[in-house]
Order: sequence, then structure tokens, then C-alpha cells
Amino acid sequence: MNIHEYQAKAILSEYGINIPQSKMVTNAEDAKSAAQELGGKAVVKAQVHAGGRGKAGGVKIGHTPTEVATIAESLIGTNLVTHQTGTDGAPINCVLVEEATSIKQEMYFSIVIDGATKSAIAIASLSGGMDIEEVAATEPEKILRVSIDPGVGFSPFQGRSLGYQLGLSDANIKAFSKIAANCYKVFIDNDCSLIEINPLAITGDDTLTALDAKIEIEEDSLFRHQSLENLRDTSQEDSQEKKSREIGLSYVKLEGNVGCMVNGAGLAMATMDIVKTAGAQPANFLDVGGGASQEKIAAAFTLLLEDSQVKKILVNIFGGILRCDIAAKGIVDACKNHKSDIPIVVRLLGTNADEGKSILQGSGLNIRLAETLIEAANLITTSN
Amino acid sequence: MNIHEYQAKAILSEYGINIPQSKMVTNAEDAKSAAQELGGKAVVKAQVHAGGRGKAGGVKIGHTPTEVATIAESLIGTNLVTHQTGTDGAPINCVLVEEATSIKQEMYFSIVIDGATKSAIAIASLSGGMDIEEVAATEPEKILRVSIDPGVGFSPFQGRSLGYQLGLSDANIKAFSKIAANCYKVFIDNDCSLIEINPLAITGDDTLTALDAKIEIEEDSLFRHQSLENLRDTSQEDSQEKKSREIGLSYVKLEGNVGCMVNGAGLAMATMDIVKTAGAQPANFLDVGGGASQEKIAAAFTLLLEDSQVKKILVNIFGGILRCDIAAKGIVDACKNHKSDIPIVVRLLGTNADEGKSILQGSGLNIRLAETLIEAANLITTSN
Amino acid sequence: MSILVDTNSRIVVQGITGKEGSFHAQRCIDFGTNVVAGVTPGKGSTLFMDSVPIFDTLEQAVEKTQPNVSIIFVPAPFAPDAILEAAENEIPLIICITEGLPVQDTIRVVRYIERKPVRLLGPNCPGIISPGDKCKVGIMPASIHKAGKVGVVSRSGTLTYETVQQLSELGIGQSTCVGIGGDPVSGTTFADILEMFQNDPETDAVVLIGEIGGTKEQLAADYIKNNFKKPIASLIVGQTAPKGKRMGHAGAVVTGPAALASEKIAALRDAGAFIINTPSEIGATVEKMLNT
Amino acid sequence: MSILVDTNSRIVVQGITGKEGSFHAQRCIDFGTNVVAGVTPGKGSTLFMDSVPIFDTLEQAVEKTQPNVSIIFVPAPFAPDAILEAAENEIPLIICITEGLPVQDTIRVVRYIERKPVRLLGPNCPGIISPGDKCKVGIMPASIHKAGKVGVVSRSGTLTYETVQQLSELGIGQSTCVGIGGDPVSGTTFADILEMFQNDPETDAVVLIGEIGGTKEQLAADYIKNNFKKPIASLIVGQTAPKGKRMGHAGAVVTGPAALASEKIAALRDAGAFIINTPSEIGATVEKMLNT
Repeated sequence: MNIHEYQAKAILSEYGINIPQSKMVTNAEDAKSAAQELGGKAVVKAQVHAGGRGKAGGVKIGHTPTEVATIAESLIGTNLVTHQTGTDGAPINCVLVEEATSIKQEMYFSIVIDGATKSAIAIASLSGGMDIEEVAATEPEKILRVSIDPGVGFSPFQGRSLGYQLGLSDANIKAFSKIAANCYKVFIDNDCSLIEINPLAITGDDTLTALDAKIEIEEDSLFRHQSLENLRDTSQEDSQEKKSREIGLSYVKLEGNVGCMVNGAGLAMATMDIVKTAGAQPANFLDVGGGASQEKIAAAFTLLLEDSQVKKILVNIFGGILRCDIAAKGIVDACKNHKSDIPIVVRLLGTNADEGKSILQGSGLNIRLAETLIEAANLITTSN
Repeated sequence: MNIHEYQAKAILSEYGINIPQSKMVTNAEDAKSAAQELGGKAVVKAQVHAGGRGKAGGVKIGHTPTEVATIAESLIGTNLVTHQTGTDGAPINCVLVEEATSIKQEMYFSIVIDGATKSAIAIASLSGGMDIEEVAATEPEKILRVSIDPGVGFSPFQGRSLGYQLGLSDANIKAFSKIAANCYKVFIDNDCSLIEINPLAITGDDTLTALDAKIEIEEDSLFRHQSLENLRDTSQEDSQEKKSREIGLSYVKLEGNVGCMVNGAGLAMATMDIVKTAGAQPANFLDVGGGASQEKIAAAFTLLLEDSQVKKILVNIFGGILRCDIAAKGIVDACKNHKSDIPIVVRLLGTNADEGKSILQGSGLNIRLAETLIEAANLITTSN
Repeated sequence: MSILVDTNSRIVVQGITGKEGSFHAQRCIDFGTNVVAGVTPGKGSTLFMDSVPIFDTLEQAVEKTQPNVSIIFVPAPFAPDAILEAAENEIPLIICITEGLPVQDTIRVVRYIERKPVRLLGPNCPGIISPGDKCKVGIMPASIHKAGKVGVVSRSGTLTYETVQQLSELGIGQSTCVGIGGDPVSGTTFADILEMFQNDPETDAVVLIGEIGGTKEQLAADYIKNNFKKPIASLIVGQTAPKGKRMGHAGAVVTGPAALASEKIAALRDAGAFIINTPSEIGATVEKMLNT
Repeated sequence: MSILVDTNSRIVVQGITGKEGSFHAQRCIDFGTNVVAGVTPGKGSTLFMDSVPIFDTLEQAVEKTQPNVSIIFVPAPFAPDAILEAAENEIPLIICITEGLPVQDTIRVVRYIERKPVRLLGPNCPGIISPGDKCKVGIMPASIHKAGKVGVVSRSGTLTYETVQQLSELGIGQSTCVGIGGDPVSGTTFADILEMFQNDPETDAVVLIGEIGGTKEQLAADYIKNNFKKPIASLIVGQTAPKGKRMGHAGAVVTGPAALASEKIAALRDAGAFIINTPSEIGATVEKMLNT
């Protein structure tokens, strides 16, 4: 689960990490008075769940309260399109009005989960404020990493190791170590999957400040973080993504027109790959998960039927926990409740596959059955 | 550092552990109104840093508010002598007025540090409310233990393992597991060296409640627990023990008349052993520690000189970090500022021993020097 | 002719009375797996399907039935505790089917068991099957399997079934099929399993099914290059997934160049693996590999 | 003729510029110890006593000077971090002199390093000396030692010196003298050291100095009974300490029967150790033992 910059900064601040003075506002008038409180000049930052805000015009400096108000007015209520959003962009419902900070140096700092070391790792670089993925790809030696042991946490020596390698001053190394240790506390206490401070700035007065902050909370942990669940901004989600999350599906919207419904993430990706290989474009990734019920299958299938972008549907179910007859019944239910004549190709294998196929064949619906992956892909590609 | 029952219970309660309703009061009038709030009948418990309160008359039931007031009156301002206090007892400055609880079963639960497993261990027994050391000695099979891994904490399966072995009901096992897990959180968050709930009672309405609670905070950790330091009740300390703590000495008052000053706990115990072997009785254990300064030595020696129970003094210093000349100078300083003619025997070995001896011999003080342990012990035993 | 589980495996099912636990315990027994005990707190002293004793704690189950493999079906919030319970009782092989464990719980658990004489498979995995030994400890449909000499290892559940289906259809039997799990942090790596296949005289060749995200396939490629001597074919799925989108498995996040399918394929090809170009060609590619 | 440290030991001093660190680093060098580096953050690129290079981090010290023993003098609040730094840099022997570490920090650290190829001596220990190899990595007064064939192991600092004093006075030299530390939780146990003495051809006999509190001496007795073949003499101090009183060492708390001196003595006697009856008879008892 993504949260907004202003929410992330509030959490970091609670843990003793310096952030610039700022105020989240939802209208131009409040933006103006926020700017006045900050001394007139201020940065206006669109609060959206997407990276690349700066390049997309979502971050602007106002030199007077009036200018700040004008910028806020121009942003709030619009959609911001960045390289991480779809073409519709993400709605700007509020902006952060923040003091303008003088910057000596911009660094990058993050904590993420690393499967290779089976731990959280801290990542630091002097190349802050830039596209860190670009740096990682072209100058990997500029990215420093340390693995954090869950039993002892982030240790001061790790902060010193990073700090001296980054060439920071002794005073800045102490501050950096503290920020890193506190970030790790935030990471653990809130079951984060990502904390990213980019840039972590050394300001004109030589203090370290989190100029921007991104926090992702792990969805699977939310059962024990009710207060974090409250930070969810569903307006930032695509309406289908929101629905799929409520149903309990793993769903990602894509640009094509072949709706895909599959059980298992690996098989779902394989299905998308084969659809593309056959010359068509998937409209989505949709994994109905392990033990989906008939109702869940019906809801998932309805999601595809209701998507105007979806022109045909490919179902690929390999029964294991999920029984194929259950899947077939769910599909039939959805079709009966939602008149539609788009082409549907279904492949059923594994547990109760024959029963499932009988149900589909006996349903009177216009569904074509496929035996193999490639057959399914070819059928859906050639159907109109 | 010991804290009072009422302070320990407040901490446990913060962590979600059931405690009886109660109020700490410092006078009979408040005790009366506390009893009234509890419905009339109440238990009055002397708040002292010593075990064995019950047998010593420090815990009494009052059946009416007036009776409660009378009991409180009789306790507050007196000293309670238990098998764990000296003959002077511990001063009762306040009492806890607590609701009388109906009890189905009394259990024992504690968390302590265990050197053998290099971990904190949880200890549980159905033999609660009794002398657990007696049980441990005579029926060790009635004491259950589990080791707690610092990386994962107290796990529910450990609670179930203990609970089923104790023969608790499924509902009580869930409650017990929660209490154990929460106690471990208290233990970690507050750097405890001991948490003991004895008895942990199953009450008439089948809930688990901490009827008594003892918490010890590790002295060495207090640098990071300022708020816990505020819970220290120095009135419960012997005045010499208090002074020695302020000086930074490791000191325990004993019953004999030979004041002992030694560097190192092991050597200090060895010195006490040899003094007893020689037929005398040590007045104290006193370890001046590793790198004591001249001032610290002088303060430590002064502590002995000022103790009216001390009739002779034995010094045993094996110079290592501590230099013998520094020790000698400290002793001379103390003697000069505190006229006294009690016999003093000093043994100096190791770093700068010869310089130390010269200083003592040149001081004009009546100090006899010893070369070996047994010589020192014999000299102090025979001196008057 | 198998790794990890065989005819000597004695299975305990943690969470045997739950919906999934009871369903799959029965399927495993039907296949021939020796399920010796179940554990569900509060259900001790009862029987599962009138035959398998249920205990309140694993400790009791171990004392009475000496299991050497545990399979875990308890819900995600309680699964880390179940793994710890199995590790503390030193069950040599712990298979956690449960998905949705918070990854920080997994990290704590995985690091803890490093010091114990146990192996964890999963979490979020389909389990393991050795068809020739009639031992299935997992949720895979047994019917698609065929005893043979090809080892299968994968991060994915249903994609493993797809793989097995394609192999069996061409008459290619499997020695053991292992799902290491789809989460970013797992107890067992590709390299761990490859080492076992390397040492298993009854495994002649291996199919490795990877996917985008993380660097697990690169670590596998390192192992293959330096240590693995048998023929190995490999498929990486997610080749067409757009960068920056999350595809279901928590592991399948495109976070850097190393996480890309192209990078993984290059590493595996460089290590000497036969590359399976599309998911529909798994069986055909393995057949070709076995004939060269 | 030694265990743990010898002429090949290359020592790094963590906290070399502090009061105690600099004092004892100099004493170690004076004795002949090969101190190759010091570490003090912020003092990098300077020299200790015009000869030993100081680094900001242990990482740098390791890269430039390849130490294989670290001795730690940094203050208690920072000592756990120093131990972790040494463990992370895989210094095979880490000696923590610092006393007053919060015990829960020690537990976390000790459990962490179990997974690293390192050994921790201490915390709260006097260190180690092998007189014949002219290698002292600790705070003991060097002058009292004499090279020889008796190993000494103890929980206490100054009581170890007392032991050595009594031995040397009778002409009994020492192979290695080791202080395992007085805290309730330590990195190294009596049994660990006894095993090394057992395997050291140049150690003929051992003196073990224990004290009240905990069960470390019982664990040592177990080891002696089952594995230790050399003559061993043992003293337990605190025999006269009243029950329920705490005697300085955090370890010396009389918490149960096992913690009593009498119980420890009985266990050691039962294991075949020569019992030293009073602290003044250490030398004499060892002499007698060596002559039997």
C-alpha cells in the first residue's frame, strides 16, 4: 500500500527524522496562508501515488503567497500524468506546501527487502535527487548497500561504514547513522516494504533533512496495522484495481484488450507472455489466487466483463486447491448476470477439469475450450 | 534496581496485563477512601523492596474502609523486617490498597536472564503463591522453562507448550500466552533483569490476573531509561548502599566488623572467604571496580571509616588497570580527612605495588602491610 | 529416486482441521503419503478421518509419532509461529504452504532457523512431490505426475503444474517436483535444490522455472555455472510484463535491471542452461535437451 | 604453547584513543604483542604512539592491516556495536574488556555472532595472555606471569591475577591465562576454553576459578567429566556470601541451589577436579596436583 508524501513525512518526523516545515492543503486559500506562515516563498508538491512528479509538472516553486495559491489552484482537482501512471494520470486532491530549503548536497537513502540476503537492506548513494535506477544500471559502484540483521537492527557501525564511504563529515555521519537507524525502526514498526528518502539533503546549515519521502506498507501486514490502513487513499487507485483489491484479487491493469483470468501469479505471467507471443495484447494481469470460491471467480470474471477496454477474455485455470468445476460455475454465474457477447476462451486443467468443461459446454454460453497453452493463445488471438 | 509493586503493576497494565483495581496511598485517610471506592473490603500491602512481606505482616485484609484505614495507619511510617531485609527492616512509606480477588488457582510466572542458554527464559509453575525457590529445590519437575530467542521474541507456541503442560483450559492458555508475550515486551523495552508475577491468579470469573508483581531494572541499562530512573526509591536503600551507588562502587552490607575494600568482584569474594576462614566476619562486600581514581578510592575508604559497625579494615588491591600508587594515595587522603585509629591492613600487588607501599609507609599512618592473602587475613583477624 | 521426501517420510500436518489443511491432508493420504499426525491447538486427543491422531502441540506430536516432515496450512497471521514451533522441535523439513505472510515475519523466522538443523520450504509454495515414491507433501494435483528422472524446481505453484503436465504428456517422468515459493524471502533457494538434484543419482536432468523480480535466478545461474553438471532447461516468465508494475507474487516486482526477464535469461544461458522460449514449449524443450 | 593467541596474532584495538584503550594498548605493545591497528571514528589517518595506524572504521583497518584479534575498550553504551562491527568483519577472536554492558545487548550480540566465524571473549573480562609467546591481549599486569604449561581460566579479573601470582611464586608457569568474563551472559564458556586446553599439546594441567551464581561451573563440570583428560584444580569463591545478596559481578547472584558454592564444588569434585579449599591455597594445591 502506497501512502502520500505528507503522510510518510509525518511518520518519519515522529521517529525524530528532520523534515522541512510544511502543510498539506486541499485548496488555494489554505495554500496561501500556509505559504504566509512559511515566510512567503514555498514549494507546492502534488500529492499523488506516482513517481516522476517533478518532470510531470507536479512540483513547483511559488515566490509569494499569491503565486503559491495560483500554483495550488492549477494543480488541485486535475490529474497528473507521469511515466508511472496510466494515460489518465492520478488525481491531485491535495498539495503539500513546503518551505524552500537551501541544499548543499543531495543523497539517496532507502530501506527495502532483499531476497538474496533474506533481510532488509539499507541503500545509500551520493547520487541523490536523480533517477536512482539509472545510477544503479550505469554506475553500480555509486550505490552502497548493507544488510540489516533482524535480531540486532541497524547498527551504528553500519551507519559509519556507509558514511565514511560516502565521504561525509564526522558530524554528518552521526546524523546519517541516526536517520538510518530511525528509518529501520519505522520500517519494522510499520511493516514497510519500502522507505525511500530521495533526496536526503544536507542543507545550507549542515543538517540532514528528508526533502522527499516514499513509504510502502506491505499489504499482507495490514491485518495488524489498522491505523495505517486508514492512510489508504483509494482515489489514487484505478477503479478496477480498487474493486479487485476489495474482492481479494491480485490485479494489474495493462494497455491491451485481452482480459486474462488465471490462478497463480506465475501461470498468469506465463499466460500473458504466450498471449503476446501469439500477437495479442493482455488487458490485465489477474491472479484469482489459491483457494478462490465460486463467488470470487464470478466477481473476478465480472470485473473483466465490465471493463470496456476488454474485447475478449482468456481464462487459464490449472486446478489444484481451486477446483475447475468451481471455476466453471463462477464463470457461468458471471455471464448470466452480465449479458455480453465478447469471445471467451477457457482452458481448464487439473482437479475436476472434466467436470468444469462439462459445465461450460452445458451452459449454452459461447465459450471455446482449449487444451494447451498455445492453443488457447491462438484461439483468443484469432477470435473477434 | 528494584521498583515497588505498584510501579511494576502500572507498567504491566500499560502492556495489557490484567491487574486488580488498586490505589497507592501514603496515609490512612486516603486508604479509607480508596477502600470505599473498591467497595469496602480491600487488601493493604506494604510497599517495600523486599520479599517475604506476607509472612512479616506487611499484607493484611481490611473488611471495611475503617479497618483498611487502621491497617494502613499501623503500617505507614514503620519499618518492615522480612527475611530479605536487615534487622532494621525497610521503611513503609506507602501502601497499596487493592480489591480483594477471589482465586481459583495460583500460578507462578517469571522472566529472567539465563547464562546457560544465553537468553531470557520464561519460567512457569502451577505452584504459585508459594516459595518458588523451595519448589525448585525439592520438586524441580514442577518448574517449566522455555528459552526466548531475542530475534523472534516469545512465541505463541511457547505459551501453548507451557499452558498445555500446566494443564490449563484452552481459554486460559490463550490468556496465558498473551501475558507471557506481553511480559517479554515489558522485559525488553525496559531492560529488566527480572519480571516475576507470583501469584498469577486464575480468578473466580476465570480471568488471569497479576496479583503481585516484581520488576528489577538492570542498573547498567539505566543510561537509556531516564524515566525508569525516576522510579528509584532511595528510601529503601541502606544509607551506605546509597552512597556507594552514587560513588559508583559495587557494595553490599553484611553483618561482620571487618571492612573490606578490594578491586574486582571475584577477588573481593575471595577476600571475604579468606577473612571468614581466618575466623573474622566481613562487614561488607566492596568492589572499587576496574579503573578507580584516587578520589573514588578515597570515597570508598571513607565509606568504611564512617561505618560505625566497621572495627577494622582490610584492603586487598591487585593492580591491573588500577595502579597501586593511586590506591595508596586514595587511602592516605581518606585517613587524613577522617581521623580514626582502627587497625588497617593493606595488601598491594601488581602494577606499581612498590610505589604504593612506599606511599603508605611514608604516610605516618598506622597501616600494616601484608604480602599474601592468608597473611592479610591473619593480620586483620588478630588485630584489635 | 527423489530428494527431500521419499518412502521414509513421516508427515505431520500443522493446521490439519482447517478447511485447506483437512482437504489436502486427505489428498496426500490418498496418494500414499504417510501422514502420521496432525496438530490443532484445542483439538488434541481426537482423530483426523478416524485414523490420524491430532495433538494440541507439535511437541506432543513429535513425542508420540516422530514425524520428520511438517506441512503447514495455518492462516498467515499464525503461520510464522507454526514454522517456529516446527523449527524448535527440529523437524528436518518444514513446508509452509500458507501464503500472505508478512515478509518481515518471514525474515525473522528464516534467520532464526538458520541456527537450527531444519530446512524450510516456502512460505507461499505448493510443496513437494516425489511421484515414484508415492510421497506428496503439497497441494499439487497428483494425477498429472509421472515417475521418472527429471527434477522440477519453480517459484510458482500452478506454473509448476503446467510444467509437469507438459512433461508427462510427452512421457517424461519426474524424480521430484519442488516449489520453493513465490515470496521475496524464502527458506530455500534454487541453488539449495539444485545441489540436491546434483547429488541425487536418480535425477538425470532438471527444469527450473523462474520469473521476473529479485535476483534468485541469477544466484541459481551462479550455482549452475560453477557446480551443476546435469542438463538443465529454464523458463523465465513475465517477459512481457511492463516495468514498474507488480505482478502478484510479491517477488515479481521489477525493481532494477537484474529483476528483468532478459537479464535472468542471459545469466542462465551464460551458465549453460537450455532456454525455454515460451511457456508452451517447456515439454518440447526438455525433450530436445534429453535427446542431445 | 598456547591457545587463542600466539606469535601469529595481529591485534586491532577498538577504542585505541580512549583513556583505557591507549593505556593498555601501550602496555600490550611493551610486552611484545603485535598491535597492527587501532580504530577510533573521527581519528582516522593518524598514528597511535607514532607507529600504529588508526582508522575510522574497522572495515578500513581490516583492509589495510589484516588483524585476526580485536580487543575492545569502547564505553559500555557503544561496546555492543563495536562487537558487532568486529563480527561483521569476521575478526576470528574478539575480546571485549568493557564492563557494564546491558545484558540484553549482550544476548542480542552473542546470538548474532553464533552465525559468524568468530569467537567472543567477554564482555567484562581481563582478556588473555600467552606468556611464552609474548602475546598479551588484555589488561592483566604482565610482570606476574611466567611461561609454562598450566592453563588458567576464570570468570574474574583480579582473582586471575591472584591465581597467577601464586603459581608463578612457586615456579609454576602458565601456557595461557584466559578471563571469560564476569557477566551472566558471555561469548565463551568454561567448556569452550577447556576444550582448547585439552587439545593444546603445550598445556599439561589447568586451574579453573569459578564463583557463586549461575550454572557455568556445572556446565564446566559436565565437560570435565565427559571429555577432559588433564589434571584440573578448581576454586569457587563466594562460599561465605549470604544467600540473596548480590556480590558485584552480575553473575554472582545466588538465585537457586545450583548457584551455591557448595553445589558447584560438589559438581566439580564429582567430575574429578582437585578442589582448592581457600583462595590462599591455589598455588599449593596446583603444585600438589602436578606432583601426584
